[in-house]
Amino acid sequence: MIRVSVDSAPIDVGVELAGIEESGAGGIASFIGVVRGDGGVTCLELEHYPGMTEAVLCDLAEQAMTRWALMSAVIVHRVGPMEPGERIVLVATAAAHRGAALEACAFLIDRLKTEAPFWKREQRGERATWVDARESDAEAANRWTG
Amino acid sequence: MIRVSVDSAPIDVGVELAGIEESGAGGIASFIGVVRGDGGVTCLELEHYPGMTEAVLCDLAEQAMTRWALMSAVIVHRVGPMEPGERIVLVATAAAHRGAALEACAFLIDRLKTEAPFWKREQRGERATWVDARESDAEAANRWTG
Amino acid sequence: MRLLYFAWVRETIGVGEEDVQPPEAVRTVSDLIDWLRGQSEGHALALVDFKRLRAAVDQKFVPLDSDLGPAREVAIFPPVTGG
Amino acid sequence: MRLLYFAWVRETIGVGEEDVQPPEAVRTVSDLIDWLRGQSEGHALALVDFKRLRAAVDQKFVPLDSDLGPAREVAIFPPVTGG
Repeated sequence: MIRVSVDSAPIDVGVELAGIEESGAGGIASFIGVVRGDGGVTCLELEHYPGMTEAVLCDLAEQAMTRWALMSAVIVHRVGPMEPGERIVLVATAAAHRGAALEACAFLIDRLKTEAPFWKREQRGERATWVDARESDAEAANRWTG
Repeated sequence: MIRVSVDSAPIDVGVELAGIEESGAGGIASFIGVVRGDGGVTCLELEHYPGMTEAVLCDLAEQAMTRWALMSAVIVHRVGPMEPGERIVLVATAAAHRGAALEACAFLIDRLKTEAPFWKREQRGERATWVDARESDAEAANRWTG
Repeated sequence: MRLLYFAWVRETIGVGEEDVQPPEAVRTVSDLIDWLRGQSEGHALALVDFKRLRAAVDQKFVPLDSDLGPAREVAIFPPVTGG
Repeated sequence: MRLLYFAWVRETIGVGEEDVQPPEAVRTVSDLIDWLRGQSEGHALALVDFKRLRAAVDQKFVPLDSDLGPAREVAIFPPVTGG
Protein backbone atom coordinates (compact mmCIF):
# COMPACT_ATOMS: atom_id res chain seq x y z
CA MET A 1 0.00 0.00 0.00
CA ILE A 2 1.31 3.43 -0.97
CA ARG A 3 -0.23 6.59 0.44
CA VAL A 4 0.97 10.05 -0.56
CA SER A 5 -0.70 13.21 0.67
CA VAL A 6 0.15 16.91 0.29
CA ASP A 7 -2.33 18.95 2.25
CA SER A 8 -2.72 22.06 4.38
CA ALA A 9 -4.52 20.15 7.18
CA PRO A 10 -2.58 19.13 10.32
CA ILE A 11 -1.03 15.64 10.22
CA ASP A 12 -2.71 13.04 12.46
CA VAL A 13 0.05 10.60 13.40
CA GLY A 14 -2.25 8.15 15.19
CA VAL A 15 -4.48 7.75 12.15
CA GLU A 16 -1.59 7.43 9.68
CA LEU A 17 0.28 4.83 11.72
CA ALA A 18 -2.87 2.83 12.50
CA GLY A 19 -3.50 2.64 8.75
CA ILE A 20 0.00 1.34 8.00
CA GLU A 21 -0.15 -1.20 10.84
CA GLU A 22 -3.03 -2.93 9.11
CA SER A 23 -0.70 -4.12 6.37
CA GLY A 24 0.30 -7.11 8.55
CA ALA A 25 3.91 -5.99 8.88
CA GLY A 26 6.18 -6.95 11.79
CA GLY A 27 7.90 -3.57 11.91
CA ILE A 28 6.87 0.01 11.23
CA ALA A 29 9.44 2.79 11.12
CA SER A 30 8.47 6.41 10.98
CA PHE A 31 9.95 9.88 10.91
CA ILE A 32 8.13 13.06 11.88
CA GLY A 33 9.52 16.49 11.06
CA VAL A 34 8.37 19.29 13.35
CA VAL A 35 8.63 23.08 12.89
CA ARG A 36 11.38 24.34 15.18
CA GLY A 37 10.91 27.60 16.98
CA ASP A 38 14.60 28.36 17.46
CA GLY A 39 16.04 31.56 16.06
CA GLY A 40 12.77 33.37 16.80
CA VAL A 41 10.71 31.74 14.01
CA THR A 42 7.03 32.58 14.57
CA CYS A 43 5.59 30.96 11.44
CA LEU A 44 6.79 28.63 8.70
CA GLU A 45 5.15 28.61 5.29
CA LEU A 46 5.51 25.72 2.86
CA GLU A 47 5.03 26.32 -0.87
CA HIS A 48 5.03 23.46 -3.38
CA TYR A 49 4.57 22.61 -7.06
CA PRO A 50 1.11 21.01 -7.25
CA GLY A 51 1.06 17.93 -9.45
CA MET A 52 4.82 17.50 -9.63
CA THR A 53 5.11 17.15 -5.84
CA GLU A 54 2.66 14.25 -5.67
CA ALA A 55 4.33 12.57 -8.67
CA VAL A 56 7.80 12.80 -7.09
CA LEU A 57 6.56 11.47 -3.73
CA CYS A 58 4.73 8.55 -5.40
CA ASP A 59 7.86 7.72 -7.37
CA LEU A 60 10.01 7.75 -4.19
CA ALA A 61 7.47 5.55 -2.38
CA GLU A 62 7.48 3.08 -5.29
CA GLN A 63 11.29 2.97 -5.31
CA ALA A 64 11.31 2.21 -1.57
CA MET A 65 8.59 -0.46 -1.90
CA THR A 66 10.69 -2.32 -4.48
CA ARG A 67 14.15 -1.80 -3.00
CA TRP A 68 13.19 -2.96 0.53
CA ALA A 69 10.23 -5.24 -0.29
CA LEU A 70 7.97 -3.07 1.87
CA MET A 71 4.37 -3.82 2.68
CA SER A 72 3.53 -0.12 2.94
CA ALA A 73 5.02 3.31 2.41
CA VAL A 74 3.30 6.50 3.55
CA ILE A 75 4.42 10.09 2.89
CA VAL A 76 2.28 12.92 4.26
CA HIS A 77 3.59 16.46 3.78
CA ARG A 78 1.89 19.57 5.03
CA VAL A 79 1.83 22.81 3.02
CA GLY A 80 0.74 26.37 3.80
CA PRO A 81 1.40 28.26 7.04
CA MET A 82 2.22 26.44 10.27
CA GLU A 83 3.52 27.28 13.72
CA PRO A 84 6.51 26.02 15.75
CA GLY A 85 5.68 22.62 17.24
CA GLU A 86 3.42 21.60 14.33
CA ARG A 87 4.27 18.62 12.12
CA ILE A 88 5.59 19.33 8.61
CA VAL A 89 6.09 15.80 7.38
CA LEU A 90 5.45 12.17 8.29
CA VAL A 91 7.18 9.29 6.55
CA ALA A 92 6.32 5.74 7.55
CA THR A 93 7.33 2.34 6.20
CA ALA A 94 6.16 -1.18 7.04
CA ALA A 95 8.13 -4.36 6.43
CA ALA A 96 8.37 -7.91 7.71
CA HIS A 97 11.60 -7.03 9.55
CA ARG A 98 12.90 -3.92 11.25
CA GLY A 99 16.08 -3.38 9.24
CA ALA A 100 14.19 -2.89 5.98
CA ALA A 101 11.60 -0.59 7.57
CA LEU A 102 14.23 1.62 9.24
CA GLU A 103 16.46 1.91 6.17
CA ALA A 104 13.56 2.64 3.83
CA CYS A 105 12.29 5.33 6.20
CA ALA A 106 15.70 7.08 6.20
CA PHE A 107 15.86 6.77 2.38
CA LEU A 108 12.45 8.41 1.94
CA ILE A 109 13.09 11.42 4.16
CA ASP A 110 16.62 11.94 2.78
CA ARG A 111 15.44 11.85 -0.83
CA LEU A 112 12.29 13.87 -0.19
CA LYS A 113 14.51 16.67 1.12
CA THR A 114 16.40 17.01 -2.16
CA GLU A 115 13.90 15.82 -4.79
CA ALA A 116 10.43 16.97 -3.81
CA PRO A 117 9.53 20.51 -4.94
CA PHE A 118 8.80 22.19 -1.61
CA TRP A 119 10.10 25.56 -0.44
CA LYS A 120 10.14 26.90 3.11
CA ARG A 121 9.72 30.50 4.15
CA GLU A 122 10.39 31.45 7.75
CA GLN A 123 8.58 34.33 9.36
CA ARG A 124 10.18 36.13 12.30
CA GLY A 125 7.63 38.71 13.37
CA GLU A 126 7.22 40.96 10.28
CA ARG A 127 10.29 39.63 8.46
CA ALA A 128 10.06 36.69 6.06
CA THR A 129 13.07 34.86 4.60
CA TRP A 130 13.26 31.90 2.22
CA VAL A 131 15.23 29.02 3.71
CA ASP A 132 18.43 28.10 1.86
CA ALA A 133 19.07 24.52 0.73
CA ARG A 134 21.70 22.73 2.82
CA GLU A 135 24.75 20.94 1.48
CA SER A 136 24.33 18.27 4.18
CA ASP A 137 20.95 17.34 2.69
CA ALA A 138 22.53 16.68 -0.72
CA GLU A 139 25.14 14.46 0.96
CA ALA A 140 22.49 12.53 2.90
CA ALA A 141 20.51 11.92 -0.29
CA ASN A 142 23.61 10.80 -2.21
CA ARG A 143 24.36 7.91 0.11
CA TRP A 144 21.36 6.06 -1.37
CA THR A 145 22.67 6.20 -4.94
CA GLY A 146 24.08 3.21 -6.74
CA MET B 1 13.55 13.30 28.73
CA ILE B 2 13.80 9.54 29.11
CA ARG B 3 10.70 7.39 29.41
CA VAL B 4 10.88 3.62 29.90
CA SER B 5 7.81 1.49 30.43
CA VAL B 6 7.29 -2.28 30.70
CA ASP B 7 3.62 -2.99 31.02
CA SER B 8 0.85 -5.42 30.06
CA ALA B 9 -1.42 -2.62 28.78
CA PRO B 10 -1.69 -1.97 25.02
CA ILE B 11 0.71 0.67 23.64
CA ASP B 12 -0.89 3.98 22.63
CA VAL B 13 1.31 5.36 19.84
CA GLY B 14 -0.51 8.69 19.57
CA VAL B 15 0.01 9.45 23.26
CA GLU B 16 3.66 8.35 23.31
CA LEU B 17 4.64 10.35 20.21
CA ALA B 18 2.71 13.45 21.33
CA GLY B 19 4.70 13.33 24.57
CA ILE B 20 8.03 13.16 22.77
CA GLU B 21 7.08 15.96 20.35
CA GLU B 22 6.81 18.35 23.25
CA SER B 23 10.59 18.23 23.72
CA GLY B 24 10.99 20.92 21.02
CA ALA B 25 12.86 18.60 18.65
CA GLY B 26 12.96 19.04 14.88
CA GLY B 27 12.82 15.34 14.15
CA ILE B 28 11.23 12.32 15.80
CA ALA B 29 12.06 8.81 14.64
CA SER B 30 10.15 5.80 15.85
CA PHE B 31 9.95 2.06 15.44
CA ILE B 32 6.93 -0.07 16.28
CA GLY B 33 7.14 -3.85 16.49
CA VAL B 34 3.90 -5.70 15.84
CA VAL B 35 2.97 -9.36 16.55
CA ARG B 36 2.98 -11.19 13.23
CA GLY B 37 0.33 -13.80 12.58
CA ASP B 38 2.31 -15.77 10.00
CA GLY B 39 2.98 -19.44 10.63
CA GLY B 40 -0.40 -19.80 12.36
CA VAL B 41 0.53 -17.93 15.54
CA THR B 42 -2.65 -17.29 17.54
CA CYS B 43 -1.09 -15.69 20.63
CA LEU B 44 2.31 -14.36 21.66
CA GLU B 45 3.31 -14.19 25.31
CA LEU B 46 6.14 -12.01 26.56
CA GLU B 47 7.92 -12.88 29.80
CA HIS B 48 10.55 -10.61 31.35
CA TYR B 49 12.85 -10.13 34.33
CA PRO B 50 11.18 -7.43 36.43
CA GLY B 51 13.66 -4.89 37.72
CA MET B 52 16.50 -5.88 35.46
CA THR B 53 14.45 -5.14 32.32
CA GLU B 54 13.73 -1.57 33.34
CA ALA B 55 17.37 -1.04 34.37
CA VAL B 56 18.68 -2.30 31.00
CA LEU B 57 16.21 -0.15 29.03
CA CYS B 58 17.07 2.97 31.06
CA ASP B 59 20.75 2.33 30.49
CA LEU B 60 20.23 1.94 26.72
CA ALA B 61 18.16 5.14 26.62
CA GLU B 62 20.88 7.02 28.51
CA GLN B 63 23.57 5.73 26.13
CA ALA B 64 21.51 6.92 23.16
CA MET B 65 20.81 10.34 24.74
CA THR B 66 24.56 10.92 25.15
CA ARG B 67 25.84 9.40 21.91
CA TRP B 68 23.39 11.28 19.64
CA ALA B 69 22.68 14.35 21.84
CA LEU B 70 18.99 13.48 21.87
CA MET B 71 16.28 15.60 23.41
CA SER B 72 14.18 12.53 24.23
CA ALA B 73 14.28 8.75 24.17
CA VAL B 74 11.22 6.59 24.80
CA ILE B 75 11.09 2.79 25.10
CA VAL B 76 7.73 1.16 25.77
CA HIS B 77 7.63 -2.65 25.80
CA ARG B 78 4.54 -4.71 26.31
CA VAL B 79 4.58 -7.96 28.35
CA GLY B 80 2.05 -10.73 28.91
CA PRO B 81 -0.24 -12.28 26.27
CA MET B 82 -1.01 -10.47 23.02
CA GLU B 83 -2.59 -11.25 19.67
CA PRO B 84 -1.35 -10.90 16.09
CA GLY B 85 -1.63 -7.27 15.00
CA GLU B 86 -0.98 -5.90 18.49
CA ARG B 87 2.07 -3.76 19.28
CA ILE B 88 4.92 -5.37 21.22
CA VAL B 89 7.34 -2.46 21.37
CA LEU B 90 7.65 1.23 20.59
CA VAL B 91 10.99 3.02 20.45
CA ALA B 92 11.08 6.75 19.74
CA THR B 93 13.85 9.32 19.67
CA ALA B 94 13.81 13.09 19.30
CA ALA B 95 16.70 15.23 18.10
CA ALA B 96 17.38 18.58 16.49
CA HIS B 97 18.14 16.84 13.18
CA ARG B 98 16.81 13.73 11.48
CA GLY B 99 20.08 11.80 11.10
CA ALA B 100 20.62 11.60 14.86
CA ALA B 101 17.00 10.63 15.57
CA LEU B 102 16.96 7.87 12.93
CA GLU B 103 20.31 6.37 13.94
CA ALA B 104 19.52 6.43 17.65
CA CYS B 105 16.17 4.74 16.98
CA ALA B 106 17.88 1.90 15.09
CA PHE B 107 20.48 1.60 17.86
CA LEU B 108 17.83 1.28 20.57
CA ILE B 109 15.78 -1.43 18.88
CA ASP B 110 18.88 -3.38 17.79
CA ARG B 111 20.36 -3.36 21.29
CA LEU B 112 17.06 -3.98 23.05
CA LYS B 113 16.73 -7.19 21.02
CA THR B 114 19.96 -8.65 22.41
CA GLU B 115 20.33 -6.99 25.82
CA ALA B 116 16.91 -6.66 27.41
CA PRO B 117 15.69 -9.74 29.33
CA PHE B 118 12.49 -10.56 27.45
CA TRP B 119 11.44 -13.99 26.19
CA LYS B 120 8.75 -14.74 23.62
CA ARG B 121 6.50 -17.78 23.58
CA GLU B 122 4.36 -18.39 20.51
CA GLN B 123 1.05 -20.17 20.79
CA ARG B 124 -0.35 -22.01 17.78
CA GLY B 125 -3.71 -23.32 18.90
CA GLU B 126 -2.88 -25.66 21.83
CA ARG B 127 0.85 -25.79 21.11
CA ALA B 128 3.28 -23.34 22.71
CA THR B 129 6.94 -22.93 21.71
CA TRP B 130 9.63 -20.60 23.02
CA VAL B 131 11.10 -18.47 20.24
CA ASP B 132 14.80 -19.06 19.53
CA ALA B 133 17.24 -16.13 19.51
CA ARG B 134 18.40 -15.17 16.02
CA GLU B 135 21.99 -14.84 14.87
CA SER B 136 20.98 -11.84 12.72
CA ASP B 137 19.93 -9.95 15.87
CA ALA B 138 23.38 -10.39 17.40
CA GLU B 139 24.95 -9.07 14.17
CA ALA B 140 22.61 -6.06 14.09
CA ALA B 141 23.48 -5.21 17.72
CA ASN B 142 27.21 -5.58 17.08
CA ARG B 143 27.34 -2.87 14.43
CA TRP B 144 26.89 -0.27 17.19
CA THR B 145 29.98 -1.36 19.11
CA GLY B 146 33.20 0.64 19.16
CA MET C 1 4.71 27.61 -23.41
CA ARG C 2 3.51 27.86 -19.83
CA LEU C 3 6.02 29.10 -17.25
CA LEU C 4 5.74 28.54 -13.50
CA TYR C 5 7.82 30.29 -10.83
CA PHE C 6 8.13 29.30 -7.17
CA ALA C 7 9.41 30.71 -3.88
CA TRP C 8 11.60 33.84 -4.18
CA VAL C 9 11.77 33.48 -7.97
CA ARG C 10 7.98 33.91 -8.03
CA GLU C 11 8.07 36.77 -5.53
CA THR C 12 10.81 38.68 -7.34
CA ILE C 13 9.25 38.29 -10.79
CA GLY C 14 5.89 39.23 -9.30
CA VAL C 15 3.79 36.48 -10.91
CA GLY C 16 3.49 32.74 -10.31
CA GLU C 17 2.81 31.82 -13.91
CA GLU C 18 2.72 33.26 -17.39
CA ASP C 19 2.42 32.15 -21.01
CA VAL C 20 5.32 33.01 -23.29
CA GLN C 21 6.36 32.43 -26.89
CA PRO C 22 10.15 32.57 -26.94
CA PRO C 23 11.91 32.99 -30.34
CA GLU C 24 13.27 29.97 -32.26
CA ALA C 25 16.82 30.61 -31.02
CA VAL C 26 15.76 29.64 -27.47
CA ARG C 27 16.62 25.93 -27.43
CA THR C 28 17.70 25.08 -23.85
CA VAL C 29 16.45 25.98 -20.38
CA SER C 30 19.44 28.33 -20.00
CA ASP C 31 18.52 30.02 -23.29
CA LEU C 32 15.02 30.52 -21.95
CA ILE C 33 16.31 32.03 -18.70
CA ASP C 34 18.63 34.34 -20.68
CA TRP C 35 15.73 35.49 -22.83
CA LEU C 36 13.44 35.94 -19.81
CA ARG C 37 15.98 38.27 -18.18
CA GLY C 38 15.09 40.85 -20.83
CA GLN C 39 11.35 40.70 -20.14
CA SER C 40 11.24 42.96 -17.04
CA GLU C 41 13.32 44.30 -14.18
CA GLY C 42 11.77 41.65 -11.92
CA HIS C 43 12.77 38.88 -14.34
CA ALA C 44 16.30 40.28 -14.60
CA LEU C 45 16.67 40.41 -10.83
CA ALA C 46 15.15 36.98 -10.10
CA LEU C 47 17.10 35.18 -12.81
CA VAL C 48 20.50 36.88 -12.47
CA ASP C 49 22.39 33.87 -11.07
CA PHE C 50 22.18 30.46 -12.80
CA LYS C 51 23.78 28.80 -9.76
CA ARG C 52 20.80 29.67 -7.57
CA LEU C 53 18.22 28.32 -10.04
CA ARG C 54 16.76 24.90 -10.74
CA ALA C 55 14.23 23.88 -13.38
CA ALA C 56 11.65 21.27 -14.27
CA VAL C 57 10.34 20.59 -17.78
CA ASP C 58 6.87 19.06 -17.87
CA GLN C 59 7.23 18.32 -14.15
CA LYS C 60 10.59 16.52 -14.34
CA PHE C 61 13.76 18.05 -12.89
CA VAL C 62 16.30 18.80 -15.65
CA PRO C 63 19.78 20.32 -15.78
CA LEU C 64 19.71 23.92 -17.04
CA ASP C 65 21.55 22.97 -20.25
CA SER C 66 18.76 20.55 -21.27
CA ASP C 67 16.93 21.02 -24.54
CA LEU C 68 13.43 22.35 -24.08
CA GLY C 69 12.14 20.08 -26.85
CA PRO C 70 8.35 20.23 -27.19
CA ALA C 71 7.96 21.43 -23.58
CA ARG C 72 4.50 22.58 -22.57
CA GLU C 73 5.29 23.55 -18.97
CA VAL C 74 8.61 24.88 -17.66
CA ALA C 75 9.11 25.70 -13.99
CA ILE C 76 11.97 27.80 -12.61
CA PHE C 77 12.69 27.88 -8.88
CA PRO C 78 15.37 27.85 -6.16
CA PRO C 79 16.84 24.58 -4.79
CA VAL C 80 14.12 22.73 -2.87
CA THR C 81 13.88 22.87 0.94
CA GLY C 82 11.05 20.55 1.99
CA GLY C 83 10.79 17.93 4.69
CA MET D 1 21.38 -17.02 47.46
CA ARG D 2 18.22 -16.30 45.49
CA LEU D 3 17.88 -18.03 42.12
CA LEU D 4 15.54 -16.91 39.34
CA TYR D 5 14.66 -18.89 36.21
CA PHE D 6 12.94 -17.61 33.09
CA ALA D 7 11.23 -18.94 29.95
CA TRP D 8 11.78 -22.66 29.24
CA VAL D 9 14.41 -22.90 31.99
CA ARG D 10 11.69 -21.93 34.47
CA GLU D 11 9.15 -24.26 32.88
CA THR D 12 11.47 -27.26 32.80
CA ILE D 13 12.69 -26.80 36.37
CA GLY D 14 9.10 -26.23 37.48
CA VAL D 15 9.67 -23.16 39.66
CA GLY D 16 10.45 -19.50 38.86
CA GLU D 17 12.59 -18.89 41.92
CA GLU D 18 14.18 -20.68 44.85
CA ASP D 19 16.67 -20.01 47.66
CA VAL D 20 19.77 -22.20 47.72
CA GLN D 21 22.96 -22.51 49.73
CA PRO D 22 25.56 -24.04 47.43
CA PRO D 23 28.73 -25.53 48.96
CA GLU D 24 31.98 -23.51 49.21
CA ALA D 25 33.42 -25.21 46.12
CA VAL D 26 30.83 -23.46 43.92
CA ARG D 27 32.73 -20.36 42.83
CA THR D 28 31.54 -19.48 39.32
CA VAL D 29 28.16 -19.38 37.55
CA SER D 30 29.13 -22.60 35.71
CA ASP D 31 29.96 -24.26 39.03
CA LEU D 32 26.52 -23.25 40.27
CA ILE D 33 24.82 -24.68 37.16
CA ASP D 34 26.82 -27.94 37.53
CA TRP D 35 25.76 -28.21 41.16
CA LEU D 36 22.10 -27.39 40.35
CA ARG D 37 21.99 -30.25 37.83
CA GLY D 38 22.10 -32.65 40.76
CA GLN D 39 19.15 -31.06 42.55
CA SER D 40 16.31 -32.65 40.56
CA GLU D 41 15.46 -34.28 37.24
CA GLY D 42 13.93 -30.97 36.13
CA HIS D 43 17.15 -29.09 36.97
CA ALA D 44 19.22 -31.71 35.16
CA LEU D 45 17.05 -31.46 32.04
CA ALA D 46 16.79 -27.65 31.98
CA LEU D 47 20.50 -27.06 32.58
CA VAL D 48 22.00 -29.81 30.42
CA ASP D 49 23.52 -27.55 27.75
CA PHE D 50 25.70 -24.57 28.74
CA LYS D 51 25.50 -23.21 25.19
CA ARG D 52 21.75 -22.64 25.49
CA LEU D 53 22.03 -20.79 28.82
CA ARG D 54 22.70 -17.20 29.82
CA ALA D 55 23.00 -15.69 33.29
CA ALA D 56 22.74 -12.47 35.24
CA VAL D 57 24.29 -11.84 38.65
CA ASP D 58 22.53 -9.17 40.69
CA GLN D 59 20.70 -8.12 37.51
CA LYS D 60 23.80 -7.71 35.30
CA PHE D 61 24.51 -10.08 32.40
CA VAL D 62 27.71 -12.06 33.04
CA PRO D 63 29.63 -14.76 31.16
CA LEU D 64 29.08 -18.23 32.65
CA ASP D 65 32.69 -18.45 33.84
CA SER D 66 32.30 -15.36 36.04
CA ASP D 67 32.91 -15.57 39.76
CA LEU D 68 29.74 -15.44 41.80
CA GLY D 69 31.42 -13.27 44.43
CA PRO D 70 28.96 -12.05 47.06
CA ALA D 71 25.99 -12.54 44.70
CA ARG D 72 22.56 -12.19 46.24
CA GLU D 73 20.49 -12.88 43.12
CA VAL D 74 21.47 -15.15 40.22
CA ALA D 75 19.20 -15.58 37.21
CA ILE D 76 19.53 -18.37 34.65
CA PHE D 77 17.65 -18.21 31.35
CA PRO D 78 17.81 -18.78 27.57
CA PRO D 79 19.16 -16.12 25.17
CA VAL D 80 16.75 -13.18 25.15
CA THR D 81 14.14 -12.69 22.40
CA GLY D 82 12.37 -9.38 23.05
CA GLY D 83 11.48 -6.51 20.77
